[in-house]
Amino acid sequence: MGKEVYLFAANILVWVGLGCYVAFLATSQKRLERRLNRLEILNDDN
Amino acid sequence: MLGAALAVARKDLKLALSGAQGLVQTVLLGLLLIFIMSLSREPGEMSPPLAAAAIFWLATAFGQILVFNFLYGLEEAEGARLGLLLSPAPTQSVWLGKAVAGWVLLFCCQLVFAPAAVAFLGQSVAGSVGLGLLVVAAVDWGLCALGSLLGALSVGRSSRESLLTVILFPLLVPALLAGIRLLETVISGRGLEAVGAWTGTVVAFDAVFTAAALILFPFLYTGEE
Amino acid sequence: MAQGLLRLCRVSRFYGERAVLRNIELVLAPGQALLVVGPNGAGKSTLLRLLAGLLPPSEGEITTELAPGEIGYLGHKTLIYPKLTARANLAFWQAMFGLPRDDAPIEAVLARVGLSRFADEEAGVFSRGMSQRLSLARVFLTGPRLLLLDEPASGLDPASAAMLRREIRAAADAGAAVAWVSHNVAADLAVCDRVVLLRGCRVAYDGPARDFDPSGLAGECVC
Amino acid sequence: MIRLCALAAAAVSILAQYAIWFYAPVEETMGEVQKIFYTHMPMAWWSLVSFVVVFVASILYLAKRRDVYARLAGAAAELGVLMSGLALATGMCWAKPIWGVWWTWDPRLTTTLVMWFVYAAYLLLRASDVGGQRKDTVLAVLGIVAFLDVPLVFISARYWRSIHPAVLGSQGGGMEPEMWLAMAANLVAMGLLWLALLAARTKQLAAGAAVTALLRHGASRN
Repeated sequence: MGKEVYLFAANILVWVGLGCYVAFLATSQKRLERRLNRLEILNDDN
Repeated sequence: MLGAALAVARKDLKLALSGAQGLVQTVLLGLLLIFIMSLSREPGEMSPPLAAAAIFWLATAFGQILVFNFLYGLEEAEGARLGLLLSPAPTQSVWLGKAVAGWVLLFCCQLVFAPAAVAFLGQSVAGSVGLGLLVVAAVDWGLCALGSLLGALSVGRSSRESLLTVILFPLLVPALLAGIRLLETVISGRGLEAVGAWTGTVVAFDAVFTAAALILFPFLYTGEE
Repeated sequence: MAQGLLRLCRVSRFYGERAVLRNIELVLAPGQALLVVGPNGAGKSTLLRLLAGLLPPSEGEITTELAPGEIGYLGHKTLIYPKLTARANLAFWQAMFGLPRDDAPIEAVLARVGLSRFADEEAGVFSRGMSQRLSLARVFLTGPRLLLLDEPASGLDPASAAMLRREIRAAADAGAAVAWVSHNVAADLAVCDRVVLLRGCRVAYDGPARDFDPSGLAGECVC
Repeated sequence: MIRLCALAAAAVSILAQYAIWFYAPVEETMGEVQKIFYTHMPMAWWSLVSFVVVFVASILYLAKRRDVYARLAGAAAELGVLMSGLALATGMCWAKPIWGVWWTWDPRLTTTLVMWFVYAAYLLLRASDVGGQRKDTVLAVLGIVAFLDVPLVFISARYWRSIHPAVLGSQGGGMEPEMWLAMAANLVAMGLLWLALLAARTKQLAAGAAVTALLRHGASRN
């Protein structure tokens, strides 16, 4: 025990970090879609 | 180009020294920094030369931000940037003029910082003063070359000084490390065997960012807001 | 169309999502004073900056036969260093434009705009009208072939404004091209040769000044 | 293309994880901890590649003025900051058990940290209104200047240490073939993931710009 913890920690850190970035991509994608939707509604009105 | 650069430098120096406001602020901030840092040593104790050199360059780095914000702020106050851009002189002459003016102003500030560092941090200079001046001048040029390039960032409506600091400081790391090490050598009067490598770093830094600024400055300094 | 000093070919300019100018076609000819009018936000100032080469067009092309330094620009801001004297201001621009260091032309332009008495005072103490005169002196000092003026008469007293109009006319008669943004259409119409009306980001009228009917503008243009 | 890349990245990642935990032999002197190397190394590598991409894309943007390069630089800078940050974090996880300290003045570590600072500032400027209309140009200039700084930082960091001799020995010496394989698998896995993320983010930024353009032309119709 002891030193393996660091190995686990490092591995988890990496995947959490990458996961956070993917989550960030997903939220900005959602925001983009919302913007696009609003735009389509606007265009339908015309 | 040199003529126009000289005109810019002369005008900026005249404005900086006559108003004196920009310079006084810089000097005061630097002195304050050196004083506060001096609190880290026990009474009667000497700061190590390395620490003194680091504090000196820290004060210089902060001073540089103020100097270049001031120099580029001059052109923004009444929109003179547009006039500079419409003149037939190449845009780079503005960079060069500001860099030279900043270099002189920074050097003036350091003339105050140096005795302050000696007094507050309990230093005694063992090495040659002439060599020290040479070192400081060479490192200053690198700082000013980059400072003058990135100072142009603060033009237009978004003049956020804190942003300039956050990008400029990490970029200056090589020059500051070299400056600290060389100055420590001068202060402690130690052998100069290690100096060769650091001198090379300073020269490389100066050369790289002078060349980069000459190429890149016209992209930064335009009529757009 | 005649070959002009400066030519805009289907030029558009956007700020982010907003269009300021669309498909502008314009030719500036030497010796012609052009008055640019239009409601607020029609893109007049942007047009002037495009002409000066201070802004790149988002779309389209600008061709010019002017060399660098042959454009005189007078904007909303005065381009003056308030901490320098009037004379030192002009001397700086003289050096920037690569002109020989000489006091005679400086004295001449100061006399021309009526500032000789104040030559050695700091420009920061000048009133708006005096600053604008000094600005005009800076423009004349470099002898531009193209003069771009962005509401030069704003904040001027009637006498200064009249002086300004006289000088602009004189510059055009001497062979320079002048483009001039103004809100005071009634007074300026008499001095210029040609009018461009900008409305809704486009050129709504481009023609001789005598055929231009400013009455339609009433209410939207005069501020 | 992005989907394919992501799928491949997932597949190779599983393989790479297997390699870390079961396939690669345990190193004698450092024990299990040495395996951090397999996650640390690809991060450091691909972050450096990201910074090269920022540099090249910035030059191309200034030369060609095509928005796609600005977006590519932005996406690459994000990945570079993320991955160099993770490289630093995993590096610290390595340093603590092996060297006994969280941080040490190693030229590579220092360079990575300084670069992290530089590009984090770059991202900060990207999110701000710096430069107004010229923002992309300003950022392209910064992208170039930042990369020019990399070798200088590395050299100065190395000299700095050479005067104060290092307290610590160098990293593990000879590597067994299984170790090489495990490392290659991790490198490829991260590379594929990197490519997928870069492409996805660039595409997303392009989509955002397209919506902006739509708004622009929509406004003209009204």
